[in-house]
Amino acid sequence: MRSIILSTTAKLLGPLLLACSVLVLLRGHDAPGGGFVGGLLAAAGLTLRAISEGVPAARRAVRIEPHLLLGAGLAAALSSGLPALFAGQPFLTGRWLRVTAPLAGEIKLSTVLLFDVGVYMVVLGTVLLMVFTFSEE
Amino acid sequence: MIEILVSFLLFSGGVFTLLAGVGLVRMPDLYMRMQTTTKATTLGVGCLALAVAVGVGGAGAWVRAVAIIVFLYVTAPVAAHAIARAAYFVGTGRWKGTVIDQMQGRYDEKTHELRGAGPGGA
Amino acid sequence: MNVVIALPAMLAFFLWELVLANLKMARDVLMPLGRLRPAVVAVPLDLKTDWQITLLSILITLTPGTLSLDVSTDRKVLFIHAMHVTDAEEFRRQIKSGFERRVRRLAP
Amino acid sequence: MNIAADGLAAKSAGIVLVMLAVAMLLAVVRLVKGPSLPDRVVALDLVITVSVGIMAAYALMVGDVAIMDVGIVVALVAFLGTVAFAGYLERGGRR
Amino acid sequence: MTALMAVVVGALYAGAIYMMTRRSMVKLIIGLALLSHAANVLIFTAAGLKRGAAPLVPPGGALPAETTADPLPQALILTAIVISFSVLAFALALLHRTFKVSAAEDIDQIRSTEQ
Amino acid sequence: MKLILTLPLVIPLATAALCLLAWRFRSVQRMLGIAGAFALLAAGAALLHAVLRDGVVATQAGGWPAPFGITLVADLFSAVMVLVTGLIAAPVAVYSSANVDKRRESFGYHPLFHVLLLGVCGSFLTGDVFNLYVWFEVMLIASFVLIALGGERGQIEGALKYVTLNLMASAVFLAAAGLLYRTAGTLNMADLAVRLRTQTEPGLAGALAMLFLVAFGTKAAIFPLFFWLPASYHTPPVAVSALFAGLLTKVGVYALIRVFTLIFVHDTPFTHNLILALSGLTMITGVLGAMVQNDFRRILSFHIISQIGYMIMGLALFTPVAVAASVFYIVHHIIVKTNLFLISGITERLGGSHALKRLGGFYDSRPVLGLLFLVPALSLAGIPPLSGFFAKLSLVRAGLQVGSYAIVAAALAVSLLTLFSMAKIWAEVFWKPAPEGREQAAAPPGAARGMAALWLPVVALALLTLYLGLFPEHFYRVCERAAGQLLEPAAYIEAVLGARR
Amino acid sequence: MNLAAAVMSGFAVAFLAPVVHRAARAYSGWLLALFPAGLTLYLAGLAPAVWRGEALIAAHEWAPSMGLSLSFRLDGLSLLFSLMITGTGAVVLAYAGGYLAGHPRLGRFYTSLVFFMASMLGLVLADNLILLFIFWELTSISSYLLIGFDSEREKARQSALQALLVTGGGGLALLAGVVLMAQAGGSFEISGLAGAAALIQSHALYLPIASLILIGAFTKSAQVPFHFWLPAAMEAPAPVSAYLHAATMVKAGVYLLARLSPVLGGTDFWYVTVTTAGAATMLSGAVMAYHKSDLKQLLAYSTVSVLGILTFLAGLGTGYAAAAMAVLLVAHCLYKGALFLTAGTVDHETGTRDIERLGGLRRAMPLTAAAAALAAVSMAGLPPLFGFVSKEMLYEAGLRAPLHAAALTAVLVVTAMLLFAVAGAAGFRPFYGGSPSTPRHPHEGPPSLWLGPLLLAGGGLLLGLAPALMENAVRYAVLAAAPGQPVPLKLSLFHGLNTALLLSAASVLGGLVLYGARARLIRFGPARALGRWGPARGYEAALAGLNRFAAAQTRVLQSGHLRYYLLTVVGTAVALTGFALIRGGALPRQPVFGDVRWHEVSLVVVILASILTAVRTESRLTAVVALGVVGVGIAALFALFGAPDLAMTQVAVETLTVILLVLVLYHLPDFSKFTPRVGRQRDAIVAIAAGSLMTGLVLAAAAAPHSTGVAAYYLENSYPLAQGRNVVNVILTDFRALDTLGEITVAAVAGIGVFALLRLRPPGDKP
Ligand code: NA
Ligand code: NA
Repeated sequence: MRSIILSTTAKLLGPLLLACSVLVLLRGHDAPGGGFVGGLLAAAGLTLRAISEGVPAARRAVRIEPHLLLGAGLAAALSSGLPALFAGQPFLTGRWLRVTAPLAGEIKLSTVLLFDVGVYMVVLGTVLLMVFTFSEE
Repeated sequence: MIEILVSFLLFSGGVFTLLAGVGLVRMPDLYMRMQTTTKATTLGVGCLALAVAVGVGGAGAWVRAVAIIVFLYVTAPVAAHAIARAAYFVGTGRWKGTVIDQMQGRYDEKTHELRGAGPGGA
Repeated sequence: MNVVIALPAMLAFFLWELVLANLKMARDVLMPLGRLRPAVVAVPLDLKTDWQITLLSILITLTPGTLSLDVSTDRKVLFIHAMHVTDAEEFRRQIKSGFERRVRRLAP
Repeated sequence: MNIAADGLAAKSAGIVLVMLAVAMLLAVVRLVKGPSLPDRVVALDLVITVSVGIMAAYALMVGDVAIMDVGIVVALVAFLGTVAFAGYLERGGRR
Repeated sequence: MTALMAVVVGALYAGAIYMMTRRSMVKLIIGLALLSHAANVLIFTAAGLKRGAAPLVPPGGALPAETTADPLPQALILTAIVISFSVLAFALALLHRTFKVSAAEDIDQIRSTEQ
Repeated sequence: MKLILTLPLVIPLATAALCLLAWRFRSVQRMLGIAGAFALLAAGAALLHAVLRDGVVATQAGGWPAPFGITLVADLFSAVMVLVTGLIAAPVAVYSSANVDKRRESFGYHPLFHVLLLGVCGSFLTGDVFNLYVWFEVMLIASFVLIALGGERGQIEGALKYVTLNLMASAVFLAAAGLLYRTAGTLNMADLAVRLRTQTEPGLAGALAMLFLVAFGTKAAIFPLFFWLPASYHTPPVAVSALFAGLLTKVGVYALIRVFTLIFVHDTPFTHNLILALSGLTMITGVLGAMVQNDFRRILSFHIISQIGYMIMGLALFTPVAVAASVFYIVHHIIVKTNLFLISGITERLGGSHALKRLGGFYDSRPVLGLLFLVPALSLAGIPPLSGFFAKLSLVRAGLQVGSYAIVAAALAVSLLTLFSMAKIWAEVFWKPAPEGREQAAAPPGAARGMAALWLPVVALALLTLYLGLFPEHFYRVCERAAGQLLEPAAYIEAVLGARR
Repeated sequence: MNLAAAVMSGFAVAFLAPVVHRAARAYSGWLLALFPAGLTLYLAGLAPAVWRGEALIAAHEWAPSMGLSLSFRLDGLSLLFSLMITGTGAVVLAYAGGYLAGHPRLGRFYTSLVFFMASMLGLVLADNLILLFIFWELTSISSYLLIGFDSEREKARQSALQALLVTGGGGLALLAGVVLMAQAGGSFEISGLAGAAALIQSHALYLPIASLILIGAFTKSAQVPFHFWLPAAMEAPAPVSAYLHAATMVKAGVYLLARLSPVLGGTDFWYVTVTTAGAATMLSGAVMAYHKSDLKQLLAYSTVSVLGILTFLAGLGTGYAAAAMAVLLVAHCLYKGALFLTAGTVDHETGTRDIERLGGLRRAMPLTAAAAALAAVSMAGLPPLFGFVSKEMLYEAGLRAPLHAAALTAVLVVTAMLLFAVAGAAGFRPFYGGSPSTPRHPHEGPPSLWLGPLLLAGGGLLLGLAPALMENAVRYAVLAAAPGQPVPLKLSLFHGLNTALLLSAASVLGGLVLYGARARLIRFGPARALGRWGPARGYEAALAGLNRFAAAQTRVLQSGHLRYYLLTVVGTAVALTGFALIRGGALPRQPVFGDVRWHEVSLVVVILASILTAVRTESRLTAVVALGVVGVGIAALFALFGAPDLAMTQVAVETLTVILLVLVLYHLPDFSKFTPRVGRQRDAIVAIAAGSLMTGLVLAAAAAPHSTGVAAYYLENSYPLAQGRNVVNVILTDFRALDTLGEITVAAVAGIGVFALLRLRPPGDKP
C-alpha cells in the first residue's frame, strides 16, 4: 500500500519492533515473552515493511534468505542440546555461564538462551517466508 | 489520595472507552464511527494505562504504561488512515448529513494516486 | 525555534486538545445526531518532510473530531474528516494555525 | 508504592472492567451489523484496543504488571491486521 | 466460569466442524482456524481456571505467589498455538493451490484422485 | 543410553538443518540425505542392540526427572520400530536420488524427508503423551508438504483431503491429551499407566480412551476413519508414496498399541473388543476397496488399510502371542509395502504409467523384476515361506487360541483376496502383453538415468523379506519379548520412573 | 544327504535351471531330468530301510516358536508318493525340453517345474503340519505360474487365477484346520499326533477341524464341487498337465486324507463325507469326461473322476481300500501321465486336440501311438496292464466297504465303464481310423517327445506283468495310511474267479457299449447342463458379485466427498466417546458455574457472538474479522486467567493469521452456499453434537477430582534449578524443550511448505 503516512510510520515502528523483539527474546526467561513472541515481533516489523514498501524492500532489509534462517535456527536449537550430550548428561540439559556486562548487568549465557535464539530465528524465518511468498503471489 | 486519583483515571478510561463503543454503534457512517473510536480509545486506554502506572508505581509500571500509550498513539491513527483510505476505494457510503466532501473523485482508480490539486482542491 | 521548547509546547497543546476533544466527543456520541456537520476538507500543506506530514496527520487523528484520511500523492494536501464543519475555509485556518504551525517549528 | 488488592482502586478496576467489557460487546454489535466491511474492521480495531484497556485494568486489579506486557504487544502488532484488511480492500479484493 | 468456558469450547468445536463440512473452500479455512482455538481453550479450561497471578517468580523471590495458574497447560497451549498456526498457514497455501489447479470453489468437485 | 536414545532424533534433525543451510546446493543435500538415512539405520541398529542387551532403556531429556521432563524411552517395540524406520529410510533415500526430480529437490525434498523421519522416530521414542503429539505433528507437516510438493493437480487435491482429515485427528488428539493431563495430572506415559491403574473409578478415562482411539485410528487409517489414505497416497512421487506407505500409518498403529497396552487397560472387554470389531471391518473394507482399483499404487494403498486391520487385530486379542504377531506383522508390512511401491516406481519409469491397463509385458522384458515383485507381493498375501506368512500364521494361532473364530475367518478370507489383488497386478503388469504402442513410450528420455539407484533398494528390501521369511525365528523371539514388555509394562515403568516408585 | 537336503536341493536346482538351460540349450531337458532321476535313485535306495519298517527322519529346527520345524519323515506312504514325484518328474522334464524347445521362457518354465517338484516332494515328506502347509501353498503358487505359462492368452491368465483362488482358499481352510488340530492334539508333528487321535476326535472342535482340513484336501484334489479349476487348468502346456494336474499335485489332497486318516478318520462324519464326496466326484467326473471331445479336457475330467475314486478309497479307511488306493495312484500316474504327454505330442504335431478331427495318427507317429495305446489299455482296466490290477483291487475294496457296499460298488462299476469309453476316446481314437486333415502335418517328434510317454506306459505294462514288484511299496503305504488294518492281499493279475473279476468283465462290456454309443449319447447328456450351471459358473458369479459389492461399498465409503469423510470421522468420535462418557458415568449432574464475573461473561458473549457471525455470515472477510475478534477475546481470557505468555502469543499469532488470510483470500473464491437446506441441517446437528460432547468432556473433567499433578514441581524448581522466573518459558525452553524443538521444526517445515506450494508448480503450469 503506497501511503506516506504508513511508510513513514513503518520506518519508525520497524526498528522499534525489532528492538522490542530482541528485548522480549532476552527477557523471555524471566518475564512474559521468549523466542517465539520475539520472533513474531521481529517478523511483524518486517511484515509492516513489506506492506508499506513492498516485499523487495523488506527482503533487502532482512539480507539473509529466510531458508537460511530456518536452517540456522534449527541448528542453533539442536546444538544447544549437544554440549550436555558430550558432557555425559542427557540431551538438552541446560548449561549456564554467568557474565557481568556493563550496562546490561548480569547476563545469563546458557544453552537455554541459545535454544531460545534458535526458536526466534526459526519463527522469524518461517513467518517471513510465508508473508513474502503470499505477498508475491 | 492515590487511590482516588487512580480510581478517577480508571473511571475516565472506562467511560471514554464505553463511549467509543456507544459511538461505534450509534454513529451513522464509517468515518464518524472511526472518529469516535479512535479518539475515545486513545484517551480511554491512555487513562487506564496511567492508572496502572500511578496505582502500581515503580519503574516497571511506568515504562510499560508509557510504552502502551506511545505505541497505541502511533499505531491507531495509522490504522484509521489505512481503513479510511480503503473505504474510499470500495465506496463505503457517507452519511447523508455530510456537508462537504473535497476528496470525492480525487483518487485515481488505477494507480491509487490521490490528486492534491484540481477541482475542489485548495 | 528550538526543539527543546517546541516539543513540550506541542505536547502540552496536544494533551489539552486531546482532553477537550474527548469531552466534545462524549457530547457528540450521546446527543442527537442532527447537530453534527461532518465534512471532508482538503487542507493544503506547507510541511516538507514525510516525518512532519505524518506527525501532523497523527496528531490530527488523535484530537477533536478530526481524522486524517489521506495525504495527496504530491504531498501538498491533507484530507481531513471532521465532525463539525460549517465553513471549510475556517476549518483549514484552524488546522494550519494550530497543529501545523507547531509541527513546523518542531522540525523546520 | 502499591495499592491494596481490596482497596478502592481495585474495586474501581472491577467496575471499570465491566464497562470495558460492555464496550467490547458494543463493538461486536457493530461487527454483526456491519454493514460494510470497513465498519467491521473498525469494530475489530475497537475490540483490540479495548482488550488492551482490559489488560491494564486487570493488571491494576491484581497488581501484576506482567499483564501489561501483553498490552504492549497488542498495541504494537494488532494494527497490522487492520492495515492488511485495508490493503486487501484497496487492491479490490472481494468481500 | 468453567461452565461458561465449556460452552465456549463447545461453540468453537461446533462452529469449526460446521464450517469444515461446507463445500465452500474458504469456509474450510475458517473452520480450521476455529478448530485450533477450540483445542487451546479446551486445554486451558480443563486444566482449571485460576484468576490472576501468572506463573512468574517475582524478582527477589525464588517461588511464585501461592496461587498461580498451572504453568504446564500454558506451555502446552503455546506449543499447540505455534503448531496450529504453522499448519493453518500451510493449509492456506494448499487451498490457494487447490483453487488454482482445479478451478473449483466447490470442494465436492475435487475428486480427481478418487475416480 | 543417553546418546543411543538421542541419536535417532539428532541425526535426522541435524540432517534436515544442514540441508536447509545448503538450500542452494542440490547435490550436497542429496548426499547429506543419503548419509543421514544410513546413519539413522546404524543408530537404529545400535539402539536395538542396546535394548536387547539391557532391557528397556530411558533417558530424561533436559536432565529433568520423570515425570517432569520429557522421557525418551525405548522398549523392544520402540527399538524395533526405529530400526525399521532406518531400514526403510536408507533404501528410499537411495531410490529418491533417481526418482525425485530436480525441481522437488530444489524445494526442500531432502530436509522434508528427514523431518518426516524425525517425527517418526520421535513418536517411537517419546515417553510423553504431549510430546507424542508434537512428533505426530512434525511427521504430519512434513508429510503434508511432501505429498503436495510438486504441485500437480492430483497431489494438491489428494493433499487437501489428507491434510483436512489429519488435522481433525490432530485436534482430537490434542484435546484428548489436554483432558488426560487434567484427569491424571501428568503427561508421562509410564506415570499415566501407574496413576490410571490405581484410579478406582474409570469415569472419564473411558471417554478419553475413545478419543485416543479416534485420533490414532485416523492416523492409522482404520475403519471408518481411513478415507484420507486412498485419496492421496497414490499422488506424490513413488519414493514419497513408498515412505508414507511404509511408515506413516504404522506410527498410528504404534500409538494405538502403546496407549492400549500401557495406559488404557482398565476396561479391555469393551475397548479391545471394539478394536477387534474395527480390525475386522478395516481388513474387509480395505481389501474390497483394493479389488475394484485398476491402478498399481491405488491397489497397494487400499491394501495398506486392509493390513492395518491385521496389525490391530493382534492388539485387540491382547495375548502375548497376538501382540507378538502384531509386532511381527507391522515390521513385515513396512518392508514389503515399501518395496511394492518402489517396484511400482520402476514399472512406471519403464512403462510410463501406474494404470494397469497401460502396463504389461514385464514378464518377458524384465523377468528379474517379476521375481522381485513376487517376493513382496506373495509375502503380502501371506504365502509361505515369506515374512507375511509367519505374520498371518501367528495371528491365526493367536485368534484360534482364544476362540475368536470370526476374526480369524475374516483374516483368512481377506488374505485370499489379497492374493487375488497381487495376482491381478501380476497378470496385468507382468503377464499381459505390453499394450500397443508401448514400445515407443517404453524408453522415455532419461529412463536409464540412475536405474541402479532404483533397483538396489528393491533388491535389498526383497532380501530382507526373504530373510524374515526363511529365518523368522530370531526376529519372532524379539517380537515375543517385545509383546511381553508391552503386556507386562513393569520394566517400562521402572525404566522411566526409576527408583522413585 | 538327508531328506531335508533332498528337498532343498530341488529349490536350488530350480533357480539354477535357467542357467543350465542357457548353457545346455537343446539338451537342457535331458540334463535337468538327471536331477529327479538321481533323486529317484536316492529314494529307491532308502526303500529297503523303509520296508524294514523303519521311518527315516530328518528333523531340523526352523521356527520352533511358531510350531514350525524342518522335519521330514519317510514312511511307506511318503515313499510311494515321492517316487512318483521324482520319477514322473524326470520323464516330464525330458519331455518338456522337446515339447517347448526354443520357447523363450523355457528357462523360467524349468524353474517353475523343478520348484514345483521340490515343493511336492517336501509336501509328502513333511512331518510337521506347518511345513506341510508351506509346501502345499508352494505347489499352488507354482501351479499358478505354470497354468499361466502362455500368459499372452487371457484365458490362461484367468484359469491360473481360478486355480490359485480355489486351491488357495482351500489352503486357508487347511491352515485354520491344521492349527486347530495342533492345538487340540498338542503337537504340530504328524507323528506326534498319531497317538492323539482319540483326543482330537473327542475334542469339541473335531467337526470344524475335520471340515476345514477336508475343504483343503477337496479343493486341491478337485473334488466336486471344487473340481472346476482342474479342467480350466488345461490351459497349461502338456507337461504341466501331465505332471501337476494328473500325476502329482492333484493327489496332494488324497495324500493328506491318507496321511491324516489315522488321526481324523474312523468317525462317521469322516467316512460319510469323504466317501460321498469321492463317489459324487468319480461319477460326475466320468460323465463329464465322456462328453468331452477335446483331448485334454477329456483327460482332465477323467482325472477328476479318478481323484474321486482315490478320495472314496481314502474315506473307506479299510486296509483293502488303502491298498487299492496305493495301486490306483501308481497306475493312474503312469497311464494318465503318458496320455497327457501323448495328447501334448498330438497337439504339438497336428495343431489340434479335438478327437473328432483326429485319426490315423499311428502311421505318422507309431511310437506315440504305441505309448497311447498301452496307457489307454491300462486306463480301461484291461489285462495285462497295471490298470487291471488296480481295478480288481478297487472292486475288492468296494465290495468290502463297511457300509452300503453294494451301492458303492455299483457306482464304481459305472464309473469304470465310463472311463473305459474315455480311455478309448483318448488313446485309440486319434491314432486309428481315417486321417482327416489337421492344421499341421504330423510326424514323429524327437526322442524327448516319445520316450517319456513310452516309459510311463511301459511302466504300466511292466507292473501289470509283474505286480509283485509293487507289493512292498503298497504294503508299507497301507501301513502308514491305515495302521492297524490287515493288509490281506498279494498283488497279482489273477486272483481267481471272484466277484471282482465278474464285475471287471461287466464293466468292460459296458465300456465297449458306451464307447460305441458315444457319438449318440453325448448329444443329450446332462453334462452340458452341468457345464452351464455348474460350480464354475458359481465361481464366476461369486467373483462378479463380490466385485460388484466391493465397488458399491467403495463408492459409498470412499465417495470422494471430503465433507462425508469429515462427518464420518466426527460422527464416529462423537458416538464412541459419547457412549463411553455416559457409560463411565463421568458427566456431572449439574454444571459447576462457580463464581462468575460480569466482564468475563461479557467476554464469553463477545466470543460466542463472533463465532456465530463467522459461521453465519455470507461474506468471507466478515468471517475473518469475526475470527479476529474470537482470537482477541480468547487472548483477553488468557490474560485474565494468569496466562500472559499465552495472551501475547495468541494476539501476535492472530494478527499474523489475519494477515495471511487476507493475503490469500484475495486469490480465493467467495463464500458460497452449495449444500441444500437438509444437508446444512444434518451437518449442523453433527456439529452441535460434537460441540456438546466437548462441552460435556470439559465439564466432566472439571467435576473430576483434581489429582495432585506435576505442576508444583515446575513452580518450585523453575528459578532455583532452571534459573528462570517465567515458569512457562522455562518449561518451553528447558523442562520440555524437546516439545519446543519439535514445534519449531513444524514451523520451519510449514514455511518451506508454503514456499514450495506457491513457487513450485508442475512444468507447463501458468504462474
Ligand atoms: Na514456544
Ligand atoms: Na534444557
